[in-house]
Amino acid sequence: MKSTITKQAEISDYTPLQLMVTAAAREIANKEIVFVGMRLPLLGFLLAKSTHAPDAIGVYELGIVRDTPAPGSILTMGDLPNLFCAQWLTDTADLMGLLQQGRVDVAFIGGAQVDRFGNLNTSYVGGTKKIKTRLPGSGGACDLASLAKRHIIIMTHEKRRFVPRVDYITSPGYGDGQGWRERVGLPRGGPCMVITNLGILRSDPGTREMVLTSIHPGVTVEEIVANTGWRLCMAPKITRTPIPDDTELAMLRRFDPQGYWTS
Amino acid sequence: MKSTITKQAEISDYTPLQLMVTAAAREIANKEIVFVGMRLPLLGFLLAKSTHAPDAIGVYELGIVRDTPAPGSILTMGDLPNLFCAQWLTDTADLMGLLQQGRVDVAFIGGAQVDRFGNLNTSYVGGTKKIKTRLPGSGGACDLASLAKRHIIIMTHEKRRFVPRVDYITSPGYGDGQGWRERVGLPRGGPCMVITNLGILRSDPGTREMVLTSIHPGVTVEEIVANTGWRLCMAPKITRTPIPDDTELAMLRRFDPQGYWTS
Amino acid sequence: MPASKLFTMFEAISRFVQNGSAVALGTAQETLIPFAAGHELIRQRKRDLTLIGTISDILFDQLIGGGCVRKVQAAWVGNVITGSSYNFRRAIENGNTEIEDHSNLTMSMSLRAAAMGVPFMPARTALGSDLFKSNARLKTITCPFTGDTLTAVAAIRPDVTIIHTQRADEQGNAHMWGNMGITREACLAGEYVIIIAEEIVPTDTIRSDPNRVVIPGFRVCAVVHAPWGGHPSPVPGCYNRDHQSFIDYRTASRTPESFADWKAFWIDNVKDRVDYLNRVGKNRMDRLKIKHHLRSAPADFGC
Amino acid sequence: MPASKLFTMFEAISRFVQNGSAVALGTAQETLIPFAAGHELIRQRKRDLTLIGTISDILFDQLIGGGCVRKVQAAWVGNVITGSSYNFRRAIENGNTEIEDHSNLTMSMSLRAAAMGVPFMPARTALGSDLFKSNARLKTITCPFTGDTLTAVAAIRPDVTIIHTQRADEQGNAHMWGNMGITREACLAGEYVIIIAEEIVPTDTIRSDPNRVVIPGFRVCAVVHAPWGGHPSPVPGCYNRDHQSFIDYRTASRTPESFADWKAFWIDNVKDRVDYLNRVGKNRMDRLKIKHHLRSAPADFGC
Repeated sequence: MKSTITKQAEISDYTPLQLMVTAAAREIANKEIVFVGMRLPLLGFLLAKSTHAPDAIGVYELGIVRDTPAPGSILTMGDLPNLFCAQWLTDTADLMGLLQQGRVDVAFIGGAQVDRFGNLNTSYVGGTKKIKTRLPGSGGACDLASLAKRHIIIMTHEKRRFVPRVDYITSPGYGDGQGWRERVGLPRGGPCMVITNLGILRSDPGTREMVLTSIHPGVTVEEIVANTGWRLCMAPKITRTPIPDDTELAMLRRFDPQGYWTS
Repeated sequence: MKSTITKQAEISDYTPLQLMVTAAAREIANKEIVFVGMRLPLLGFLLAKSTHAPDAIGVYELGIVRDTPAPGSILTMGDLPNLFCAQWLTDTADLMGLLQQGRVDVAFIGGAQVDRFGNLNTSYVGGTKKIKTRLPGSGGACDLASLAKRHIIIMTHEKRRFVPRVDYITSPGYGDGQGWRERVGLPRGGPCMVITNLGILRSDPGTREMVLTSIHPGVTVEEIVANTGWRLCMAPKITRTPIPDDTELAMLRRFDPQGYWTS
Repeated sequence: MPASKLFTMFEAISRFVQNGSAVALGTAQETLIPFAAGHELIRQRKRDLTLIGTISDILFDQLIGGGCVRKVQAAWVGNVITGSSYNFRRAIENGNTEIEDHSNLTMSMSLRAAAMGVPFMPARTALGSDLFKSNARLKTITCPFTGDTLTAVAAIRPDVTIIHTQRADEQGNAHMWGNMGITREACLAGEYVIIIAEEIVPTDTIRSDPNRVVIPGFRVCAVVHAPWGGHPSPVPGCYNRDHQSFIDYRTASRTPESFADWKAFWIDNVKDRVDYLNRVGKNRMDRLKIKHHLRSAPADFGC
Repeated sequence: MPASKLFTMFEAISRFVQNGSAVALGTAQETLIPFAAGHELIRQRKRDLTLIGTISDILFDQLIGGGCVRKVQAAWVGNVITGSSYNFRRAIENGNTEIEDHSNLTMSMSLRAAAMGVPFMPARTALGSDLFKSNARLKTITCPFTGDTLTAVAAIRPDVTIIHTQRADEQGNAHMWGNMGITREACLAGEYVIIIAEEIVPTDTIRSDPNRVVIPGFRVCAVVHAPWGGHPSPVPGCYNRDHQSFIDYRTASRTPESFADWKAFWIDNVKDRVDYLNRVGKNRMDRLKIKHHLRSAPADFGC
């Protein structure tokens, strides 16, 4: 097994999606309880679990807890390999209890529209009165954004998606800034970062605004600014996002052999 | 098996406890959902189930639902024969949900102290300020009395137990009379009768007071009045409690072979 | 032994689901979705249904496309591996279908409230979100003990809950395994409960493990035998997820016209279960079958 | 694979239960009561404990008699087949022990509130009863949707939940079967969870049936191997209820003096598990063993 991995790892090309997933995976610390969202986060968790965070626990909203990676490739959390030898198969409500108790360290969610305070819209482009596009809705995203100790947003960086104020808050970020979560009664948490195909924004601890902290290889600041719908603030020090290493790429190819999620 | 039963049934002596259990069992209609309490009600349900109410469903607070009698004799609902081939083994909360939804037709509870409106005390003789005797407490009794469509009280008839007003309401009856349950917010139900070792009292639909409706064989009205701590009202027509028939006695001996509960 | 509750799919659906019924289905979210039952609802042209669920993959989209739905109470309506679902989008954007926006947590609490027989459940989710604008079942309340602001979620009582399970007896006692989602509370909350089962088994099989009973027979109105009735969703112990069907459906549902073709082939013109399985095809079914069996360690329920 | 959480009973109790801890135990009410763990609490002279449970048969009475208890939060404290429990009576009547009076429903909602991470749960029970006088965790509230009067039950968060189970692996993943009582919510609510297991099994055994896991290993702090650790309560799959022990205890607990003798023989002077079982005796153990085995039908968790 080991030798196969080494061989695959020699191919060091990577796709922007692989970079995003890798950046997400690196945010998971070992032994953390991770609430794994749909799609890209599925891969992010598998990657972290099989590299630097072997003792992380994955919690999946449909009633699954895993402490080992699924034995086969999966396209979604309900694929039977993701149930195989799970640590726990149970009610969604039990896992929501973990969230509400504050036992979930980090959660990952995608979004269609995000604003500078990290509020997410996955319900109504145009708002509820003048619906332009109806999106699928919250699923567990609102719960993860409300209740995890921190959450990470993964999405495509486009001006129409990065708006000053979302049309509808499906998943609360920092509302209108510092102090808002406490004011509305949310017990903890907030979005700590947005990982995009161009770079990484992090929540400023003072203003709670999402500011640019890292740029992916080959991308310019100007490109990011042009694709952001608000006047993007810059962190004091902006880094270059590290590329996936060979082990990470090998793992990504193992978990997504057809490139369904990352090509 | 059948012949054994017939032979036993020829012995038509019965104990006062067997009469009480039989009277209780006869209150269960076929197909009813019965929340079975501790001790005597365990036998009452088994008796009903094996005679006139074969399709009754038994619900036991510790998380058991049965639609067949236990295959062996049991002293308590947690005895393994009572779990054997159960219809459902589950959480107490699920069964409490059935109760709160109003799906339980009838429940049986015992008591240490009852008053003329069918309020039950199984917590504090003397009340909480000047405790004379501490009793075990509610268990599920308060829930059954609050939430079943009707409940039946089974207890020993003594003046110190049949008091004008209980020292502490563990399990609500009709409070201080007509309209009280509605006023305090209880959604339904109430005690329909008290079965004692001397006779049967039923709740008057007008006043909600417990009135004498039936006297056990060999007992006099005077005896019952003397053992009741309030001015006991009489029903317009007072009947003689029918004695257990041979089949009932045979079944009782089968389910309580040592006479643990009924001797 | 009480009378059998075994019905054909046609009988169970026509008898227990009315036009206007509120129906919970797809309660395990991605697994065990009762597609066969959903397709029967479409075939029988049920109208004005309210659909209740958290995430029911593409089943809700199909029912909306089938013209069955007046209202959706759900957390997410889409195609899990491809994203948006088009009938749903069209119906909401055109104002033809009403939506009550839930999160997974608010939906599970709505059903749990009904399951417990109380009018609401408290939660800590969604505070500050706009779910409060498009869901009248959410209100903020103050905890009488701590003073905390909480979300009160009002109860949802389905007229009918339909679940897909691995095995059941003729009295409706059903074993289900895998991730449970909101299945337990949906069954306890439902006025009628319909069990669709891969296999009808002797009562003894069910009685050998009363802990695996998802809902006991006395709370069930009908049992339907429908092998592969969860296809294309995965059913633990029976078959894997048929990803290609979901990808094909994404394409087919893009326009009302192509959806109509899809519906004609996969629903309207399907004569019976055998016909459906012929359309899936033996090769595909073989590919989906469980390859690595893993049998649960026994538990002794003796005495 | 994470490090083993296997401890001796002595280590687990001394490490995770402090004087003053709030401890939930006996959560299946009559079955699977962790008597061995309770006796260790007495042997280690834990003090000022708060006991949490609905009905825990005679275990609470023993702990009270052992001088371990400052407060009881329970629905019923007695001897299930004989009635009153005498140490409890004496302690309450003398004012030595505090009691918070619950019903089974209010206790299960208290623990479920904590399990769900909310400060209270609504219920419809106990309205008009005097439980409100001797339980500050109950308040009446008005439903924000229906206007109904409801009982709000405040959360109870045990510092430690101790459960007895049939089998567990060294990481604390535990299978439990039989009636569940309030076990699930008590485990989810507990800050520390200690598993006492009849048998320590390979992880594969537990993984073969993730639905039977009562609480996953990542929420467990310690696993203790204690065969017959539930005796004299019944443990499904392992042994029947030892009625005579409960009858003997009724007699023994009538006076503080006779209780002291009982405690000396059954707790203080018991050297280890083997010694305890010798005192029970082989004949009695044989009589209690499961006679009619009934193995659960397997479920396939393959893929």
